Formats: sequence, structure tokens, C-alpha cells
Amino acid sequence: MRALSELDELYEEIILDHYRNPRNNRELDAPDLEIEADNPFCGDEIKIQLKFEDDRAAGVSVAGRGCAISQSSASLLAELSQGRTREEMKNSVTLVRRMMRGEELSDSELDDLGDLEALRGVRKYPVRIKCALLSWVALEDMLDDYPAARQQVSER
Amino acid sequence: MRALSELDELYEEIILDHYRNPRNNRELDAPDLEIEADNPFCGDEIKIQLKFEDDRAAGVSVAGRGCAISQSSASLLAELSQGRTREEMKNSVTLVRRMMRGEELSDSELDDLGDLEALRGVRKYPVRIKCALLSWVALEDMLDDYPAARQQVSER
Amino acid sequence: MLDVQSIRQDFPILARKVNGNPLVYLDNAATTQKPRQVIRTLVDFYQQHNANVHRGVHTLSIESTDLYEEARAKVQRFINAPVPESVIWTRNTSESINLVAYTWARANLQAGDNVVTTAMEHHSNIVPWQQLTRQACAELRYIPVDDDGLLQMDAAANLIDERTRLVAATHVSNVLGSITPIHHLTRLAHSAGAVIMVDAAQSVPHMPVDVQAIDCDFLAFSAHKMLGPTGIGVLYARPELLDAMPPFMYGGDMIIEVTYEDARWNDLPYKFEAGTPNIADAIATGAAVDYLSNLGMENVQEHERQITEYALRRIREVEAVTVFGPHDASLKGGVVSFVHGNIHPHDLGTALDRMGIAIRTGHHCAMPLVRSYGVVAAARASFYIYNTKEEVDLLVDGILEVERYFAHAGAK
Amino acid sequence: MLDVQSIRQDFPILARKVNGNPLVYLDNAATTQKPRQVIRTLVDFYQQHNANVHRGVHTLSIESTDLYEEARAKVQRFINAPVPESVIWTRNTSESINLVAYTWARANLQAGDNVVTTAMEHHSNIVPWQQLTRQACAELRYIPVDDDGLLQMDAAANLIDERTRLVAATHVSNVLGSITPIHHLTRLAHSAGAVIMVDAAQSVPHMPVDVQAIDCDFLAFSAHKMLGPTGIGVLYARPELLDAMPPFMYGGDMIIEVTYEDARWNDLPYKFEAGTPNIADAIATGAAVDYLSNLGMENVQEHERQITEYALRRIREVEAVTVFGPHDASLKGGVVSFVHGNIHPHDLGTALDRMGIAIRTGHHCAMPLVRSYGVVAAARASFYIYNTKEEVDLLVDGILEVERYFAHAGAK
Ligand SMILES: Cc1ncc(COP(=O)(O)O)c(C=O)c1O
Ligand SMILES: Cc1ncc(COP(=O)(O)O)c(C=O)c1O
Repeated sequence: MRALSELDELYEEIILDHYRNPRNNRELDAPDLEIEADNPFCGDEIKIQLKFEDDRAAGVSVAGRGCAISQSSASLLAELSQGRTREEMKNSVTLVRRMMRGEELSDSELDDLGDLEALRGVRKYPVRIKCALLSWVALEDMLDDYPAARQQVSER
Repeated sequence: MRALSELDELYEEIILDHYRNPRNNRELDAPDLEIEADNPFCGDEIKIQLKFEDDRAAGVSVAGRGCAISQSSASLLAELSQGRTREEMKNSVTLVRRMMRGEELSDSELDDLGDLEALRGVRKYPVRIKCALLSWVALEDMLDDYPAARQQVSER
Repeated sequence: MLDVQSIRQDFPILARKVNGNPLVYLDNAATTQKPRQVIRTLVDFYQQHNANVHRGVHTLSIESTDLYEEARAKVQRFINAPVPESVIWTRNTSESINLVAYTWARANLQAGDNVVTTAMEHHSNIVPWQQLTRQACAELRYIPVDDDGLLQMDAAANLIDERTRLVAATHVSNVLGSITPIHHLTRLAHSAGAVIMVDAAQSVPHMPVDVQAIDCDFLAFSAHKMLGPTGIGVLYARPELLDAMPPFMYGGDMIIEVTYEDARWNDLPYKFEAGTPNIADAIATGAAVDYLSNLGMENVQEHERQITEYALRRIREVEAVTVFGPHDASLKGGVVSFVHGNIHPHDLGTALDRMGIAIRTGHHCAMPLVRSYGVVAAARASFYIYNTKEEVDLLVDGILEVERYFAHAGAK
Repeated sequence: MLDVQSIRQDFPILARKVNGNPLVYLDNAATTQKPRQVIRTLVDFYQQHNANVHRGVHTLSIESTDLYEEARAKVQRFINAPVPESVIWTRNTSESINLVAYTWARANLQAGDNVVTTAMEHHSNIVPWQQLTRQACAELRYIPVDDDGLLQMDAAANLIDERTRLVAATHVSNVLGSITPIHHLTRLAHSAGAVIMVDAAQSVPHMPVDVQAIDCDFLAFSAHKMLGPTGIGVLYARPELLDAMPPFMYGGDMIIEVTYEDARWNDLPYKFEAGTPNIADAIATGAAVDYLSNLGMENVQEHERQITEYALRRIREVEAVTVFGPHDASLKGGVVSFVHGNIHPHDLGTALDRMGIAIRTGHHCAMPLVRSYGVVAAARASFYIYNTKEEVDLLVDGILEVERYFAHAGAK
């Protein structure tokens, strides 16, 4: 157990909780946006759906399968995105990227990320960063380029 | 000069004599057999012509350009082949090959090769063996496979 | 049998610690470690003989050429190829297969023909044939795999028909470990008038392979999976086929004469080796072959069989684990792929790495096969001459420890 | 300037004797020797980090991947490529050129188009285009060389026309040493709407090369000619071109997803790197680049210019010698090709080798060019960072000695 205790940094309590009990993973009825993304190298798959009301995310669904990091990150994304505008969501993507690059974030930026801060430990495991980012990159693609993203989904 | 004296084994007197004064290098009028061969890697070229009378080589011409080894070997071939039958010539090819492989030849075999024994020193310079063999392999090809050889010539 | 403890002394990397623990290297199907004899050969070449080959009259060039061709002859004897020129140096198994696809297959495949491969191939023995058959309007057929991870040979007999030009099959699966009935496939191919290409990436390193006994037409493998350096592989081909094939890459060394208008190809094997070859790594491959020959390939195979048998037994003690492929070690090479019911392979791999245990996780370059098991990723432990039963114990104990970790962590 | 004496200490092979004499290695255009820093890098990799790249979660695989990509970034900076993914690892210059011929050119060349190359190319930059233009019913044109061994640029301006799709030109001739006006050729190509492929096998090792300053589309070179190991080369290409090109070889690592029916290609640069790459040699190429960068490529070039100037002066003291190519060292790389009126290059090469002097003899993989000088073979001395003027003296004294030998021998 000694060797594995170092893993606590990677698998923070909150990460494992989201992995075991993913939030908002029920499919939406008529989403406004939808994207699927995968990392075939490690077998992570994710599907994000968004429904807007008054320019804010009223419904968010994130479902997939994969490792603890990719799936908990996706679940945290769903939780965090509730009620947010496109701009606010894109801002979070930037923050998550910056955190993964090892940049120091300000207190207010950390506030904005909320529980996501728990993903900080991934930085020490560079090959796992792409697991953590999978859903965020997909979210960004979806927000940036809705029609293309939509098409990519239907092409599969 | 000290370093080069070891070369005497390769460039025997008789080799250099044949190189400087190649024998039988005048083209024949209406040869029965003719072949061209080259070793483009070192730039050796050779053309052999044969004319038979009563099944014996009555006219032999060997001309070309290249290094001392390939050209002297060709000149020795021309000299040796005069008056010989196809079978005798093919026999000499076998003897030359065997000599180059480092086999011991009997006295009567060495007799058959005559001055060609001077090429023995080439064995110590394996990359030069193909120079020494160029004309012999061509002779063999020509004797074995006259029509094909002829065609190969005209194709060039 | 192998004297594993003395073998281990030959592998400098095995003295390394990973995350504070001794390295337990169980990723041999991806690439193997290198003994000092192979490393030493590289160093000696560069310190004593290095020169370009084939065209030089100076001593270094002559020595390099001799060493390079000697290595080819060693490989020839190792796989019992009939002549040295039936051994072509390539970069790896993938290039060997592409060479055949670009040359023999492009020249011989016509619309309506088919290529038959198996459902357990590595991507390198799938994608070239997908592309080729698509271009040629030909069909690509897959021999299915049964529940035990073995080829369905009755299906094979039907799939291989008079329009089959090529059968491309692995000798040993890098995921399931299954040894395919390659003699049987060869007979089926030949009686249909087809040629057969054997992906031997996982067989030549691990068992005696005799290309004349198999009677295959093409056979490919990589040096880096058999103690040799990266960047060098082999294509064996029947010389008559090589003679009739157009060249693959064009350039220096593969020609005998070039004019501004045209070129004449060089003799075999050089016709297929354009440009300066990977001289040093070819020579070091000769040293790898020597090392394996000294051990004896029967002994290598028997050692792996014992380790694999032990691993299959022990790992199934972990209840949540499902093992893919044959459960009988005598039907397979030294590969054990598995999934754990509660732990994703990626998390398992990261956790085992903390303990110094290196396994591979993911699709193992055999996505279609892995997905056919209903998963997108699997964990794989693969063994070689330096692995011990103690290392298998460390793996299984490690898995159990990871289980406990994930059961308790986060619940603190 | 270079501290040649201390550089020589880094090259273990220079301590070697050949036929009882210290090695004088003047065959650098064929391949260069390797410093201990490069050899050490290979050893360290195999003893400390060896694993397959890209797909592993275990420490060795992560380290290998990092080292491999770090080496790519070093090459990127060395040639000032815009992004790392514009640097593709290949086996050698020849493969780099074939890659472009099989992918970009096959997709873009149509009947009636033409490819323009030069009369002073290496076979590797001739034969692929001969084959390609023949298949496509396109034309292959050669920019002629003038009596000083320089490209006739007025002819070039006429040959490159609106049907030109590709200009394929060497940066430095491996026979004449001539430096071609590559910026000029690039402008001609681009204003005709063509792309340009630069054979930089003899330039990248010897002078500063900046792909963005040249503004070329493709550029190829080999590590073994620049202190690196055999078996690894580079293709630089503009990323937009690479993106649009179909892959070359198919298999593992170059895909992102494979089903039984189809495959999706991986991102750049991996799309062009099928199978296990030559990991160790790529990493050692990084060490070679470090070594050269530390010296400074301007200094390397200046050193070679001085040696070449000296060699041109001294060798012309031998009356029977004719030197090919520019006689002005500032117009050429460190290559001096020549013939001797009375001694065939092959005999000269064998004789110099007795004195430990390694030169190349033959057609230098540029048969059409060599033959245009009315000979079928030439001798070539080529220099690098560890060569000295004393070695040039040994060469010239050696030639004179061989002259005396052949004048007297046989006449005894
Ligand atoms: C100008 C030039 N181009 C291409 C090549 C081919 O290089 P490689 O044999 O490494 O493929 C060489 C070297 O022989 C060369 O000098
Ligand atoms: C069965 C099989 N075929 C082909 C390959 C490809 O080998 P390489 O990556 O050396 O080209 C591998 C190894 O990854 C393999 O296991």
C-alpha cells in the first residue's frame, strides 16, 4: 500500500466520487448541441449534450466510458456547466488547460473552477493529461464550431 | 613506398604489363559471339568477341576500360582463349573462379591457367575479385547462352 | 532450460529502479530489452568499423559491408531461409508488410480478387490490405476467431477460394497470444493458388521458426521485439517472387546503372534496399540472433510457456479479472491480456507503474479485435527470456493491491 | 573557428590504424564518423529508458516518448522548421524522397505535367522521378550543368514552366560539391505554381540551413551524414502539404482508429510514421544535432571551406589530376572529386587504403553526371569537422607515391 499512497494526489477523493457516481449522465431529449469524442489510444469515450435557455445551459448531459480521470473530469464538467453561458464555459476550458500546463491560477480563477481543482494532481502524470482534457476539448470544439461538430457526430 | 610494397602481390609484374599493353584488343570483323559486360559500381567495361574455326577460337578480341585488375584479367583471357574449344574455355572459367575462392589447384590445373596464376594475389582483396572475374563471367554467359547474350548486347 | 538469473545479468536496464521499485518489465510484446552483447556490437561498430557499405574499396567500407552481409546470413540461418538474398532489411514489420502491399500485391491484385486475413491481426496487417483492396476493387475477408481465441479454420477453408490472391495472417496474436495453424493456412492458400504472408512479429522472437517448413511466401518481423535495436526489421520472401516484383523505393544502391532516361535494378537483395541502409542496427540484429541461438529457441519457447502457464493460473485468482485468448499455455505465446471488472486498464497501468511494474494498456494496435470483446481497452502482460515467476507474483499481488487501493481510496 | 584537435578526441574511430597507418578518413560525403556523445546516447537509451513509444502509461514508455519527441524538436530548431510536426522521421534521404514521390507527387502529377530536376543529382533524387513521370505520362527535365560545375540558371528559368508541378534539386552536389542557388530555384518553382523538394543530404550536415528562409516545401537529409547513426533520416515538409497528403505506409501508430472496414489517420507527424519507429536512432540524432549546434554551423562551414581551399590548391599540384566541379572553395561544400590520367580510381583507392587513407571511388551514385565528364568512375575526398590540413597533405603525398609505384612497379 505504501507505493500506492502517492497515487492519492492523482486520485483525489472527489475524483473517485465523480468516477463512481457520475453526475448528469442521463441523455437529454432535444439537445441544442451534441458532440462525441474519443481517445482511442486509451479507450476513453465521451458524449456531451447541451440545451440552452436564455443563453445559459439549462440542461447538460455527459456520458461515456473510460478511465477514472476522463470520466470524473467529464462529470465535473457537467456539474460546473449548469447555468453557464457559452462564454463562461469557454473560459473554464481555458482555465482547465492552463491548470494542466502547470500555470498558477488566481484565487478568483480557482473559485471559478470549484471542485475541478481536484484534477490538479494529473499534472504530474503527463500521459494522463489528455484523459483529463478529453471532455473539455470536446466542449470547446462543440461551442466553437457547432455545425461541424454536429456533422462529425453524425458521420460516425 | 614501404606501405605500397605490399601491393606487389596484387599488381604482379605480368598484371601491369597486360594492363599497359593489352593483347588482342582489336575488334573482329564478323564475330560468331559477342558480349558486353560492365561493373558500373567501379566503372569497369569489357567487350568480348569470338570467332570459331573447326570448333576452336580462331579470333579473340577483348577490349574495355577500367582498373588494372579487370583489364589485365581480360587481356589474359584473350591470350589464353586462342585456339581453345568452348569446353576448354568453360573449364578455364571454372578454374579462375576456384582460384578466386582460394582453392588449391593441382599442377596440371595451374598449367592450364598459365600466366593467369598472376591473378592469385587478388584473393587478398575481396572487393577486387569481381574486377578480376568480370570478363570471365561474361565469357561464361556468352558461351552458355549465346542468343540471350547477343540480344542483351543489342539492347544497350 | 534457461538460466534466467544469469540471463538477467546481461540486461543492464533490469538493474534500474522505477518509482523506487525494481523494474518489472512485462511489456515485451511491444518491445524487448537489449542485452549488453547487442549494445556492445553497436558501440564496436561505431568505434571501429563505421563506413558506408557496398561501394567502397577502403578498409572500413569493406569491413562494414562484410559485417552487414554476415548479419544477413545469420538471420537467414535463424529462420532457415534458402539463400541470403531472400532476406531483405526493412525498418520494421510494418514496412515489410507495406513493401509486399506496394509491390507484389499491387502488381497481382485485380478487381474481383480477394485478400484473406484474420480477425486477430495487428493494425499493420490490416490497414495496408484495406487500402490495397479498396484501390483494386478487391475484397478483404476476415477469418473469424472463436470463443477460445482460436481461428475458425472451417470458415477459413470457405473464405479462401479461387479468387484469393493473398492470405495475410499472423503467426502469434499480440493480444490473445494464440498460435495460428500457419501450416494449415499455407496449404489452404497454396491449394487456392494464392500466396501467403506471415506476420511473424510475435513468433520469430519466441519460438523456432523455419520458413521452409512453413512453406510461406513472405514473412515479416522486427528486430526490436527480439533483443535487437529499434529501426530494423526483416522481410523474408521466396527469391522467385522477389525477382519478379517491381522495386519498392528507388534511389542509391538499388540500381546497377542509371542514365538520365532510365535505370536498371540491382540484384537481390539490394533491389529492395534503396539508400544507405541501417547498417549498424542490421549488424546488431546479428548479435541478437546469436544471443537467441545460443539459448536455443526451443528453450526460449519452453521458458515462456512455463511462465505463461503460471501467469494464467495466478491471475485468474483475481476474481474480477477476465483473461482473453486461450487459457491453455501450450496454445499460445507469452502474452496475457485481461480486463478488470472495476478498474479501467489505464488506471491499473498507472497504479502498477508506481510499483515499478510495466504492463501495456489500450488497444494494442488491434482495435477491431479488442472491441469484439466489448471493451475499448485491455491490459496486457507479456513475457520474455528474463522474466521470472516471482515477477508474475509481483504483478498479481500488485493487481490485488490496486484493487484494495481503489476500494478504499476516496472512501477515507 | 573549430578546435579540431579537441574535436578529434571525441571520435573513437580516429584512433584506429588501418593497414598499420593512422586512419585518414576522407569519405565523409558517404557517411561521417560518430562522436562518443552520440554513441553514449544510444547506450544510455538502451541501458536506461528503452521502451516502445506513444502508447504506454508506464515510466519507461513515457521517458522514451519524451526523448523521442525532444529529438524531433531539436531537429526542428536546427533547420528552423515552423512546428515539430513538420519533421517526419524516415530511414534516410532516399526514403524521404520516395515518400514525397509516393504521396504528394502521385496525387498531384498528371499526364502532360513535368518534374524539373538537375543534371547533378544523386540517384536517389533521379530514379523516383523517372518512375513517377513514366507512370504519370509526365516529363522529367534536367537543368544542365556548365563547365564550372554550376547550374545553368537561364536554362532553369526556361525549363520550369506552367506545367511544372515539382522542382527536385540538390542543395549541394555530392560529386562536384557545387552549392546550388536554392533560393533562386525556390522562387522559380513557386512563381510557376510548383512545389520544390530540396535534397539537403550534403547541406544540412555542413552549413546553416533554414527551411523558412529557403522557403522550400520539402527538404530531405540523413542523420548518418551528420554524426548521427545509420537508419534514420528526416523529411521536412510544410504542414499544410502534409495534412493534404495521403499516408505512405499503413499500420500501427499512424492510425487513430481502425475497424474491420476502415481506418482514420492519426495527426501529424504520426500519420507518416507507421509501425515502431527507429526510437533509439532518432534520439541519438538529437545528440548529433546538439554536437553540431555547439560547434556552430557557421564555424563548421568555414572550417570545411578552408580545408577544401587548401585541398583544391594542393591536389592540383599533381599534374595528372583533373578536378571536377568549381575550383573556388567558396562556391562549394567540402567535396573534391578528381581523376588521375594514368591511374584508375579503383587502383588509386586500393593503393591509398594501404596507407590508411579512405577515399571513395566509383560513380558516387551520380552515374549520369560522372559519365558526362567522359569517365565511368572518379575518386572523391570529402571533409568534415575532424579533418586537418595535415590529412590533405597525406592524401596528396599519397597520390604522388601511388604514381611512383605504378610508374616503377612491373618495370622492375
Ligand atoms: C546529395 C545526396 N542525395 C541523396 C543521398 C542519399 O542518402 P541516403 O543514402 O542516406 O539515402 C546522398 C548520399 O549518398 C547524397 O549525397
Ligand atoms: C503481431 C504484430 N504484428 C505487427 C507488429 C508491428 O511491428 P512494428 O511496430 O515493429 O512494425 C507488431 C508489434 O507491434 C505485432 O505484435
